[in-house]
Amino acid sequence: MDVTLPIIILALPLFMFLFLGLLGKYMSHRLAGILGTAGMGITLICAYTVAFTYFFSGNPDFINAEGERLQQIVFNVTWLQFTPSLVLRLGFLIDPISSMMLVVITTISFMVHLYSNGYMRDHHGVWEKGFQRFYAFLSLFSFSMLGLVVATNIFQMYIFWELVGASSYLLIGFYYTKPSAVSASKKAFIVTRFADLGFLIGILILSFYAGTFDFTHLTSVAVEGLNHVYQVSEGTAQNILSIFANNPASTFMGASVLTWALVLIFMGGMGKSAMMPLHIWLPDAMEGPTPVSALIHAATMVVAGVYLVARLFPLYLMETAALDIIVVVGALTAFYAAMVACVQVDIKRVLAFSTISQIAFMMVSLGVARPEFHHGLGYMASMFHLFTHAMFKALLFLCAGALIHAIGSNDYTAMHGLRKYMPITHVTFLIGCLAIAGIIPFAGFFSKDEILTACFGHSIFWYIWMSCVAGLTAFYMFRLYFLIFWWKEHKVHDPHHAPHDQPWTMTLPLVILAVVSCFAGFVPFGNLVTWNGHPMFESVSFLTNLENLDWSVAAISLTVAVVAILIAMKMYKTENELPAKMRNALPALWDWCYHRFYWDELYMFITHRIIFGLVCKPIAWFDRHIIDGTMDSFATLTNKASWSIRGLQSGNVQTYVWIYLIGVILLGSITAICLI
Amino acid sequence: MESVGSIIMYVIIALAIVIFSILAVTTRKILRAATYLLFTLFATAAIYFQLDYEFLGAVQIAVYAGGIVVLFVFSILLTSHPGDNSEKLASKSKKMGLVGAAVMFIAAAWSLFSRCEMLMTSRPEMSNPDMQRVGEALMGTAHYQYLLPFEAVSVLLLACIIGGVVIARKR
Amino acid sequence: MELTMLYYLIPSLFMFCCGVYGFVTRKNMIAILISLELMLNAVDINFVVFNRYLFPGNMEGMFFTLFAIAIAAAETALAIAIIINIFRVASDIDVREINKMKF
Amino acid sequence: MDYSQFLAMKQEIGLLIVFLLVFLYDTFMPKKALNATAGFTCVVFAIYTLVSFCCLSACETVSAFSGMYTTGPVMSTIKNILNVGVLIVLIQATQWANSEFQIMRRGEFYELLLLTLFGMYLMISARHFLLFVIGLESASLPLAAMVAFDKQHYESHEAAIKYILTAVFSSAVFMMGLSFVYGLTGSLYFTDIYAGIGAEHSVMLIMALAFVISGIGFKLSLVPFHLWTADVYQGAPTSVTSYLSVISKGAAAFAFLVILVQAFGLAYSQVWEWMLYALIILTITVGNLFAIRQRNMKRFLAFSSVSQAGYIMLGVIAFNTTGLASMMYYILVYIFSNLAAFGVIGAIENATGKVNMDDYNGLYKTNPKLSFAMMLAMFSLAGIPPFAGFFSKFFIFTGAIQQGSTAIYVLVLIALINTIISLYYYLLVVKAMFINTENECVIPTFRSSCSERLGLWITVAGILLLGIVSFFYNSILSMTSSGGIMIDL
Amino acid sequence: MFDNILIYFVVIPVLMLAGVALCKNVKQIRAVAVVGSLALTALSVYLLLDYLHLRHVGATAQMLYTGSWAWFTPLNINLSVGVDGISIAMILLSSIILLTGSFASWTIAQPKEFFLWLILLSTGVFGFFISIDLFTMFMFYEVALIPMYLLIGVWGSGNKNYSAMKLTLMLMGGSAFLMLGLIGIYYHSAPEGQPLTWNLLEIARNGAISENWQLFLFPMTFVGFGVLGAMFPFHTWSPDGHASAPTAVSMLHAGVLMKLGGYGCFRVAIYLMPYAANELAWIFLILTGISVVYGAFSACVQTDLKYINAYSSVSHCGLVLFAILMLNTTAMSGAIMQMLSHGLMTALFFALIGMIYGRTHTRDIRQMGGLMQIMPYLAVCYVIAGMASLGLPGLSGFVAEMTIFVGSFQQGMTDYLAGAGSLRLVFTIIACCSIVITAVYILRVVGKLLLGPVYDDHHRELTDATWWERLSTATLIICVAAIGCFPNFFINLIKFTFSPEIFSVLNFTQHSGIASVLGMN
Repeated sequence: MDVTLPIIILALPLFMFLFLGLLGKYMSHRLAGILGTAGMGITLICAYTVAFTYFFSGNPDFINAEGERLQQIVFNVTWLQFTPSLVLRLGFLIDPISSMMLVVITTISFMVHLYSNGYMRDHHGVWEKGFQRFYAFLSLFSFSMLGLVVATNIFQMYIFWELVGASSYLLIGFYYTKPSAVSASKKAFIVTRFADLGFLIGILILSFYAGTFDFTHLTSVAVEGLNHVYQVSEGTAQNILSIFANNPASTFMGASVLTWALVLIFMGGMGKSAMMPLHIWLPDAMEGPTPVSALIHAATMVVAGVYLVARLFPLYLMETAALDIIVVVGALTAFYAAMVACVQVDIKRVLAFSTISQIAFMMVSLGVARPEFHHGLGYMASMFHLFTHAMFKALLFLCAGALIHAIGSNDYTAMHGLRKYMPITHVTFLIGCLAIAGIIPFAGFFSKDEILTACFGHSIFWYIWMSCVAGLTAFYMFRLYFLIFWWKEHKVHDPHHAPHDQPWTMTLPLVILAVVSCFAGFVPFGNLVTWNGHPMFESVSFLTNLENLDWSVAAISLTVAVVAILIAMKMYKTENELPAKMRNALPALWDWCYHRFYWDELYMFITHRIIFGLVCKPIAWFDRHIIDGTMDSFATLTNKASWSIRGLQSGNVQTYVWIYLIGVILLGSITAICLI
Repeated sequence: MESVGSIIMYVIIALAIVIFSILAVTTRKILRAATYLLFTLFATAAIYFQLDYEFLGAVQIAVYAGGIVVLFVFSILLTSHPGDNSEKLASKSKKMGLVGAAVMFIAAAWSLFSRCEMLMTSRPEMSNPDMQRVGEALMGTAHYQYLLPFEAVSVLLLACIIGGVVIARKR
Repeated sequence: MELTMLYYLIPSLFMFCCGVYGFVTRKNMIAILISLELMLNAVDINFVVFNRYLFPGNMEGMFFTLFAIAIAAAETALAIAIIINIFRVASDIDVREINKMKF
Repeated sequence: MDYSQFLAMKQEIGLLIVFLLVFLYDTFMPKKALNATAGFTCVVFAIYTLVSFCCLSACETVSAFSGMYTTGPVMSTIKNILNVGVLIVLIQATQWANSEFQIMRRGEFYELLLLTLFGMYLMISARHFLLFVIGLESASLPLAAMVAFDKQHYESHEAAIKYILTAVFSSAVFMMGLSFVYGLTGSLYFTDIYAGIGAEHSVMLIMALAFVISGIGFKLSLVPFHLWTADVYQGAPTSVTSYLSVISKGAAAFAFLVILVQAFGLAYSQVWEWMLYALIILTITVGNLFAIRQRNMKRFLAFSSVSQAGYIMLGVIAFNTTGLASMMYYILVYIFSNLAAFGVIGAIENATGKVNMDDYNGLYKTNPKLSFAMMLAMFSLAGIPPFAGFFSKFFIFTGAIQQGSTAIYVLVLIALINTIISLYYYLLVVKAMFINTENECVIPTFRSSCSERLGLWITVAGILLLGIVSFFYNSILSMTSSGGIMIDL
Repeated sequence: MFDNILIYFVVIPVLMLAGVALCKNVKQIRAVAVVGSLALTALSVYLLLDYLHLRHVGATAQMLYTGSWAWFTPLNINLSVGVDGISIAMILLSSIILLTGSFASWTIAQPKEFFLWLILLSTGVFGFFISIDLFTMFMFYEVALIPMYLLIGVWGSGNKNYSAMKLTLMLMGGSAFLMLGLIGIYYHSAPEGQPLTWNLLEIARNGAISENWQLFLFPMTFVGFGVLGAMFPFHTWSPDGHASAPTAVSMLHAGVLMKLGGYGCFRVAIYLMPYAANELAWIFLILTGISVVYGAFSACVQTDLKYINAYSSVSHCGLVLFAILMLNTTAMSGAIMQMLSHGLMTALFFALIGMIYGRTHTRDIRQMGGLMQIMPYLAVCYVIAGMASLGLPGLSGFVAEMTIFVGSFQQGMTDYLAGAGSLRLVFTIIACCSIVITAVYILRVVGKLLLGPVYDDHHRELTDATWWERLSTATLIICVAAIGCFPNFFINLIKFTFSPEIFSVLNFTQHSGIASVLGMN
């Protein structure tokens, strides 16, 4: 493939970042917005071209005779050479998942760029302070995220991983005069940094044993029964296997080194993807502007963890213990987040927890994926859900942004009954809710159904568990929907400033995304994205997904979703006492859910009391008083010694000669005693 | 074997040295101290005589007893206040002095006795160094002859004279 | 009884120690000078005795003593001059008062 | 009786001629011409220094008076080094000597100074203990008179009496030691002693050695024989102090080495080595410990010079040609550094009468050049590159370590750690001048006299050049090593 | 002598000294300082390019531009110069920091004296980096140390007397050990019967230092240099010293002088005494490993900006020594990168802190806030510096730290698998933790100082950076980013030296990942 387009995809956002960041303040707001959006638009076109070329051109570089999709490294530049074999390269890898991610990222990013033109100014059309900076940061983020997904090696991924973390930091803290935003950004950065530590160590272990960072080397593993895996020689694959399998020191604390490496790498993913217990930053990250939440904290960056696991999936397959851990973490997180989402007041927080829960779905799906079952259905489902979720969650966030923009508050208590005032938002939000709830034929239905199928194929227990979570999802989303748009009539204080729908720049993305959410479920993912590139279906048509549904699972999940929606409707459609009753019936549960199971408090305790109070401060004290004190005490002691021997110099000449005499005799006699 | 006379002579000299030394450093009256010093110096001269160094004994009496002690007496007279001619010794400095002296004595005795056989040598025969020999040694440049020190000491004395003049001159 | 070298060395040593004692204990500076004379004198005796007993062939010890007497005389003269000067300035020759400069 | 042997003593004779010239000038010139005594002396001595350097220096080892006196390239060099130091002292002393109170004694000051220098020459060249003692005494007794020069100051008298009493005591002990040595070997010629002691290891010889070391240690002010130093330095006139601190110390250090090498020699080195270890450690440490408290500049430099003596002794203990060369070089550099410091102190004292470190606060503001010179002196003394002191210190350590035993490493380490303490107090002076500003009566700006400035320029030039220009050290080292073994000194 | 380009790195500063001494007013002084340091920068860039060219055309000598001029011939002391990629990197760093430091002290009081001392200091620095003769090296090392005393004492702030004295004495204490070590090396520099030498390369070639002596001399030299490299527990001069020093001095000191320590450690201690380096590495690994986390933890609770940065320097410089002690090519290259990176970024930090302090007159982060609104330029620079410090890719900190971590981990695992204990491995992981702690304290400062509401309304009237301040910081940022974006350029510059043929210590622990044994690439 020609390198031009890939280079543009990476370079343009970076250029826009530098351009807008350095020169932004010398240009008008509108110009900056237009430039930013246009830049992203070009990137979008390039990315689409690349992705479509990859998927549909039929080029033998990308797809072989048997219809298997191949990995292709477009370019790979040596950036930093650690050792002759460990080389950090910056490159561009296209394969099914990176192409898919290119599409997702550029789409959402473009939508958000467009949307922000309207969002980032108030009702009087006054631009937000730092508007240019905002666009610069968005471009930086897009650059980093694109770089992440096209990474050819794990270290490149780590580089961009850090960069997306930093741009997330900048964007969350966009309203930097607000202390809450500052602390939220800080929290996000530090928590993910902590997770990255695990990632880094994981990389170090992996690269030490494998002797390479390159994904193509790391993941080209032949698993029994499957012959065509990214066209890598079997010998090489055997090599890796034998390294990990036969190494004498390969176990550590009961787990194999590979398991440790993979779990540590997954830890990085947990941080970015807000898996419990490293999820605490994500709800707070909602302090950022809403388009940012839509882009970073719903659609793209937070799925980086999923992407990472998917990227290394063949490795994970070799060590299913790590996959089991992923399942457990994911399932717990999914359930936890869904519970919490049921009682939150802030609509962005509900969406944030919903995001956590949905990402956990993807994780679980990856965790349960096994080649034995439907050719690794879970992997495909996870990617599929990633795709659809990005669309409808971005939609939901953008809707929420529209609402917040209109109302000026994040709480649904200030909204209620907005359906008449903001009809477009209403409809698009409803589509989003239906999609996430998994109602046929919206996008979420298909992807979630496949996930549940994959779970079912793996273990009944997790299937039931995840179905419950799916029900909860439908419930809390419709709770939100009803509380925003129904519940009671909206009180309008000032007719001139009644809430209304938004300018076209904001509406257009909503509509586009709503349409995508309606139809994204029909994309035949099974033939595009599978873990080994092998197509799942013989032939492809618009209804492939529908045809290949496992209807028993689908029926159950549909029923669960519908029931949950009905309960939500019952409770929240009109103002009533039921919610209060529920709350009073289970006060402890409600309280714990409302306070997010006190995770933040626990973290505060650990960081402030333990780390700061019991580590940092004592160390600082130790340094000042013990270490420095010792150094100072040399000086003090010298001084003291100086004072204590001053009596020698008494000024009396008789003392002088006496000391002289004793000195000389001691000198002589000690020498004499020693030597004779 | 010594003659009895020389032994008696020795005993007297030794006793004089010991007693007058002690008295010289312990007497409270400074003028008496000078006197005792004179006696000690005489006793020393006597030792020189006994050991057959007549020239040296003569010099000892002439320079020390005749010169230095007189100098002392004059200076004592110059520097003493009337009626203030006795001094008391602080017990602390006495102790220090005793310790110092004792340590010195022990150390010196220890070192001397480390060469016991040397101490026990008896006096060999020696021809008296007559003036001829002394003079030649003083004016000679050969081995064991001391022209150079003789000249050097004259320079030293000149320096001390100049120094004395400087100090003594008023203002 | 034979008058071995020891018999002469002991009084000299004793004289030396008396000198040390006097130096350390006496207050009057002239008394201190007297003590110093004792010490120098003791050294002279040592030289002479060693010369006489051990090395009668040369006159090293004797000449050393000879010159030492000269040096002692010079030194005494100088010291006395200084003491008299101090007496002029401070009208006191107590060595313990001469300790303006210390520590 | 070959009296032509006196001609071997070229430098001594030259010095005596200078002395006689000054003496005659001072005695017989009319009163008006006496104002030029100082200048006359400086010029005559400068000429002598030059002549001595060019013509009088011995090119090869010459022995006279059947081995009682020896001179050679090394000895001539150290004498020349001392000459240079004395010349600087003379130049620096001019202002003081011409001051109202000293006019009466001006000539005598120079005469005494030259005679003590003569004594030091003898110390350096003596190979017989009698001559050595005479040299030692003529280097110290007239100094007592010089110390007492400031008649209007009580301190001067106090210093003088303390000096002479301890000096005589010390020489009594020294001679006691000599008597023991004589008793053991039967001779006072160094070579005879060297031959005589053989493998002698009796307590008597050790004690004698201790007494001898103490006698020279007194001149060098090694701890614990140093106690007179501070009082005398403080009380004496500044010019005399500077003379005491550098010239007499340099001569004594060299004489010390000569005695140890020639008289007690290799066979006995293990004994005196251990004594010197103890003395050096004590000297450096105690000197430093005392120095950090001092406020009086002269007293401060006294203790500093005590500890410097310890470093000089490292060159002695090295007991090799590198050590010898390093020691001589150290003395040379030390002369320049210390005289620079004393030059500044003297200039300030002459102008304002202030000698306390606190008075120096803010000196940089008023007298930048003086404080700059002082800072260079302090840095050089502390051994900071690129000033000469660094090189001398480095080389003396290098020389010491060449000896190679483990003990010497420990010793050098202790010495090095002590340099930190010394750096501390040298920096205190720098701090007073450059950093401290809280001073009610700052020393006003003044212009120091020509002679003082000349002296300072010379010393500053020395501090800057002696190190960087490798000629000095190289020539000293090549000269010492060309002689081959140490015993040939 | 003057046909060797390297000598001009000493000649130019000496000329600058003379120039400043002759200057009449502040403008001339500034002109001399800027022109001089620009000349130095240009010269070092030229040297860099020429060096690369020479290597490209096949120069294989370990040091290029070598020259040697006899100085103290009897002791074999020569003024020997020569550089390899590492020295060039350091020279470049020094000249850049001198340049930016001159800008940062544009309006200093008593400029003449200040620049005199500053230039004297940099003379020492340049001299140190170009020397390959132990004596000359040591001399320049001390030349660089002593001006600090006056620079801090006269132009410093706060408890400056104490700090200046402490800094000087502690560093000189280090050099006391160093001097002993160097002299000891000299006396074992050649086999019996051959002339002794001070020349680094010859000593290494002779390899005559016996194992026992190495065990004695290595700690001496390593500790000696380590004190300047702020090795725990000899780092305590650093917080006080940096806190009291004026801006440019902090910059030069943290940016360049502390590098002298690290540079010396590997150029002298490890290079000349491979056996002892291998034997005793564990002691110093523990100490430096402690430095890394300890400094970072301490920085977390400081309230004075300079203290934070000083402790952060302790941590980062600890990482330098830590990596050097890994004794493998990758980690050692990482250490050099870290020196470069830390030098630039900490200079940037100190420059910014000085500028902020010059405006607000406080360095207590509790008394400032929201500076982003008041002085956005400085604030943005501060954020960038912070990002570099916490290892953001694209800035210098990341590449340095990652190289170190990769190298250390390789070495640690190799040790572990070879049954040589897990010390390196454990401490590598501990050191990795510092990246999190660094993030904590950097973001804490950024959050408190720059973001949030304005704390003190008086600060609202303050101005943003002046042109010279912008110039100074922008230069540094560009350099930081340059290293961060094109690390391989610098790695290639450095790597030549770290080959087993040159660095014999690498032979002791020659290793590579097991994968490469198996033929993987």
